[in-house]
Amino acid sequence: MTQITPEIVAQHGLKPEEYELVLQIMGREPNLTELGIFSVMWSEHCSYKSSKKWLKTLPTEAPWVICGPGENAGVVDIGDGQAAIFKMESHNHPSYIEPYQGAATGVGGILRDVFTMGARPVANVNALRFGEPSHPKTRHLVAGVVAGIGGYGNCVGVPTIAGQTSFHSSYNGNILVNAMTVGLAEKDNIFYSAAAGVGNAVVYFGSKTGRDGIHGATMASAEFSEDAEEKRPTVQVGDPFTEKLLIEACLELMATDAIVAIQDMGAAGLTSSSFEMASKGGLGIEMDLDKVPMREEGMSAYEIMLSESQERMLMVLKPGREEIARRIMEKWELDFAIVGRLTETGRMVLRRHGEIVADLPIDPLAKAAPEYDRPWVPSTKRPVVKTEDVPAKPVDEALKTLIGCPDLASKRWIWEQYDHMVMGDTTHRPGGDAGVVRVHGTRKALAVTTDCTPRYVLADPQEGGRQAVAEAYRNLCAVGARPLAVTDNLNFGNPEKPEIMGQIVEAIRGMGQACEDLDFPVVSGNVSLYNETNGQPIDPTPQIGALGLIEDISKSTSLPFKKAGQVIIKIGETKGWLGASLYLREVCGREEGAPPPVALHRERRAGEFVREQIQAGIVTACHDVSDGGILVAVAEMAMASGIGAKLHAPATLPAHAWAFGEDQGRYILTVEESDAAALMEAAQEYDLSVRIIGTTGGDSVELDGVGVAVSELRKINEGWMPQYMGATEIVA
Amino acid sequence: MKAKVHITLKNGVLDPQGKAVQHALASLGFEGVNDVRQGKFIELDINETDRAKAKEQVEAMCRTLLANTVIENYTVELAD
Amino acid sequence: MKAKVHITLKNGVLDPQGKAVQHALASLGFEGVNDVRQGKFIELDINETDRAKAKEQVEAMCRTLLANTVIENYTVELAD
Amino acid sequence: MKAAVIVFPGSNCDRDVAVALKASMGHMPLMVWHRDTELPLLDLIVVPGGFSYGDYLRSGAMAAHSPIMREVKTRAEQGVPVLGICNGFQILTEAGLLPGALMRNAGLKFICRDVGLTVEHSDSIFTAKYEAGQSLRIPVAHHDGNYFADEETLNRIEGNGQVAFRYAENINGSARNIAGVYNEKRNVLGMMPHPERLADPELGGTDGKPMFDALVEALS
Ligand SMILES: Nc1ncnc2c1ncn2[C@@H]1O[C@H](COP(=O)(O)OP(=O)(O)O)[C@@H](O)[C@H]1O
Ligand SMILES: [Mg+2]
Repeated sequence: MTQITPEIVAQHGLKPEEYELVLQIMGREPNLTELGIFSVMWSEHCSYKSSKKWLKTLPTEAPWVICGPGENAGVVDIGDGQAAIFKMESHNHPSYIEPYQGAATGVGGILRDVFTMGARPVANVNALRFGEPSHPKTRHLVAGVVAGIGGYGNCVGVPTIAGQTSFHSSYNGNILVNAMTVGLAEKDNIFYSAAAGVGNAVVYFGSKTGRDGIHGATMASAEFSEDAEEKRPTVQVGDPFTEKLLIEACLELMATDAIVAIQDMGAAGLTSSSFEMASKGGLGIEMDLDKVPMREEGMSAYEIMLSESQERMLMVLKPGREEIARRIMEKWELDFAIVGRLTETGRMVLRRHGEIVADLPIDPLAKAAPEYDRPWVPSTKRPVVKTEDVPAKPVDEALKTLIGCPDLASKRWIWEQYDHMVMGDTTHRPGGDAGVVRVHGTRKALAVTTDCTPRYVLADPQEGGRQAVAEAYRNLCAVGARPLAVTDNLNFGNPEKPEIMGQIVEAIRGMGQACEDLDFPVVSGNVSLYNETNGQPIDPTPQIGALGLIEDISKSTSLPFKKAGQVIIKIGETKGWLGASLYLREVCGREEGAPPPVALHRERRAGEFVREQIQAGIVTACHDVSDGGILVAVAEMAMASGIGAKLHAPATLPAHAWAFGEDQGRYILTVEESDAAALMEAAQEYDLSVRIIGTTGGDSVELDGVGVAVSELRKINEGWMPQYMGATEIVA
Repeated sequence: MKAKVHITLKNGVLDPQGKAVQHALASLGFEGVNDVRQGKFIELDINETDRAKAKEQVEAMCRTLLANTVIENYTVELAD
Repeated sequence: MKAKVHITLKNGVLDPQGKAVQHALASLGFEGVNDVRQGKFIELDINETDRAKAKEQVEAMCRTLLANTVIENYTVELAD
Repeated sequence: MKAAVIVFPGSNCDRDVAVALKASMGHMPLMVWHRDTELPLLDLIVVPGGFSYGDYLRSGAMAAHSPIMREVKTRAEQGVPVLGICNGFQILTEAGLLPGALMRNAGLKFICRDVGLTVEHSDSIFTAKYEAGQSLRIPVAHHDGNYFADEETLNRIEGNGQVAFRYAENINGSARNIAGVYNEKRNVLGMMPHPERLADPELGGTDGKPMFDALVEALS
């Protein structure tokens, strides 16, 4: 047996104090398999040890929340006995190492989290952060990640309907790939992971287990042969075809009453799935690892327990239901094996080749995972940039620069590689504020968006946290959806650095305030820390994924102008905030200043008002104002429709501040001229600043006579990404 | 000069395609197929006439583009 | 027994992958690449121990499934 | 009218086409599992889009050998209309029911978007409600839609009027812009674009609907 040395402990990412705790819990020295299990269960990824304390502060409840954080995904009520189930997950590090497979398996993992709970996945969304375009690795990473997301999602047959993509040098050595899935289920047929029923069968199904993704740090251990490198690929390969079969098989089995509990095998595979199920049910499990379907010969208990092979599930069946389950899995040509039984011991007992190879107490391991209150320092507030200190560049030139900059350039190159129409319910394709899919067979629809503005979060984590939630809220309102709940993916650097921990604490605080005030609870999420290379952290990126409900799809609206001669109305106050704006960064080359403040109560009123007007049926087009300000928002509406606009700015502000300022809480709407007065009047009741800023029509977007042709804008906006990506990338 | 490149998945890397082909062969009635692995076979025609240099060049192509060395191995053969 | 199957595009069938690879190699600075053709390389492990029968069997697999003879040629080699 | 949609492991547009058929037909078609070996009496067989067997090896190759395909071939030979959409088109070529092959898109990327199509002629039960030369807007969503056949075959199918649709703009490298082809008797149609995806005004258009309406009218 391998002697557990301090080096081996360290290779397993356990601190000496943590190992002390291991010894206390075990009452003896663990063997290597047991140590491996502790190591993955107590990893940051599985235990949330640095963030738990702060995550607990997020609001998670609302009358429509059926299940908040803690299960595989969050569940909200969407009426008529139906529920929407959704979550977001990161696959940052694997995507940097191997972009295609890393991104693909990220999509696979989040899909499983959702269908595990009994939902048919109906929409995928992705948020991507790459390094600067000029960085030598960026193009390759973009090509691989996009092909991987498409390769997996397209094959599985779930439409990818929205996303966010941006580029910044802080991600040069550490890209972010966050994937979100939304599913639909019957409210009274939702599946949870708590095991129950001593003696019930513990069943493994899906793909076979190989040596995929076994923790890199463990490679040096003496037990492994010298060809360890060759034997242990740390990159997992996705098999979307098997995933598709797994979805159909699970849903078919879930329509019977065979399942007690079910859990996908995500990070830390068989270990975390079995421990979580047992721990939630207060039970023990005895497993015979010889029964686990294996792809390779001679796998050790350690390898079987730590493998991260994809497309695998674990469930507990009711007594006597094994044959029904086996038949369904055989129909879908999936592996199926009874690998163990539930016990009342509260212990995990593992056998391999007839011998006990691990015997661990479940609760202490799962529930007594270390939880840290890491030291943190408040972030330094950046000074407010005064409008008069920001140079006024010609508005038309600035508009062209902005609309063609990597962050605002059209991402058509990306989303045309994603099947965004499969399943036949996509009413709002990518390119708008939120993607929308109908709830199959009903008049209802789900709106989905993902948002975060890392430059705001860097400048002021709390304000940035608030803004990310507020922008997601706005994007849902802009299509006429009632915002229901959010999921999040907190991507930060090393939490052991007090300034990074400060970003985490403050961003969560800001998110929490926004969720509270907007009645927009957090129902699921994921934390990804240590996103650093050579000590350089990424910009803090608390990515928000959000879901909204449209009661009747005929009462929604979209971003493109619908016809010439309509009135363009701006909702929300414009002060011309240029600090931390894209104008300042892209046009003036300055990344500085405090971000625009978010007034949450006004944000909520504006959202409610916009939704009410869309319901009333008078809004012909709607778009929120975000990156790049009013003129960019109007230009996007023009480009999407081919219809121009004539705008007038008030004399009280410099044109560039009015056009490109990023004040929050704003929307652009269009209505028929005859409806404008009624709308303006209705706005009074909401105590909102509302202004007519122009009319639609013509071939160009003009501000007080200075304009750019829509065709030219389109060329610039659509041109950047295809040109940047060129034809030089081959992705098999 | 002609070069032949074989690109195969590293040992232990899951090969969903090979697995599916193996399955399909079985259901077509081909029995006794224990394993199937699918790789790529690339033929190049290059100007370089010096064998050592040609080999070096094609290997560089494999490293930078043709193979994904995180999960794949490659071999280069030159035609006589 | 191990069998190696090479599946290549027939002469006259345009090879989009090969062409794209050629293009990409050029833009990566590899000069003098006149042609690239991409095919498949499939390795099978079969029970059959009789060489003649094994060859016959794998060729049948090629005809029915592994190759699309509208566009592809195949060759079968048995390992010694 | 009795229609069936064949479901393979990995099919994912089976429900979509069933919904479009129902909208024209008034009832759901029969969904037939690939392992079935027999079909009831039918007026129409649809081989839907998706990624049968993951599109591994070659798109459609493994599905073409599914047990049910033998029966589909027999019916096609008897004159039963068969419509293959996207992966269905790939399966029908692999099964030898249609000429040619579908190779990787020339740009090597998956393409999902609306494309312009021209109807070659209205002289088939699939296109009776279109005009010859009519322009349609229909979505594509494929990685392997690059139609190939040798010159001789191309000339032959052109001569026989077997080309059903052409792309207005060559999006994927297809020979002679071909987007859809018939068999010689024109009772089998394979096409890469997805008519079922634009057969409902709420999805942004209805250019695909006349195909289903035409089939229902002819076959009821
Ligand atoms: N990776 C992606 N996948 C799918 N759609 C994307 C992706 N990146 C951007 N998009 C789409 O491009 C549009 C513009 O994105 P963004 O500027 O983030 O919108 P917004 O400002 O409304 O949040 C949106 O419709 C978005 O869904
Ligand atoms: Mg928006």
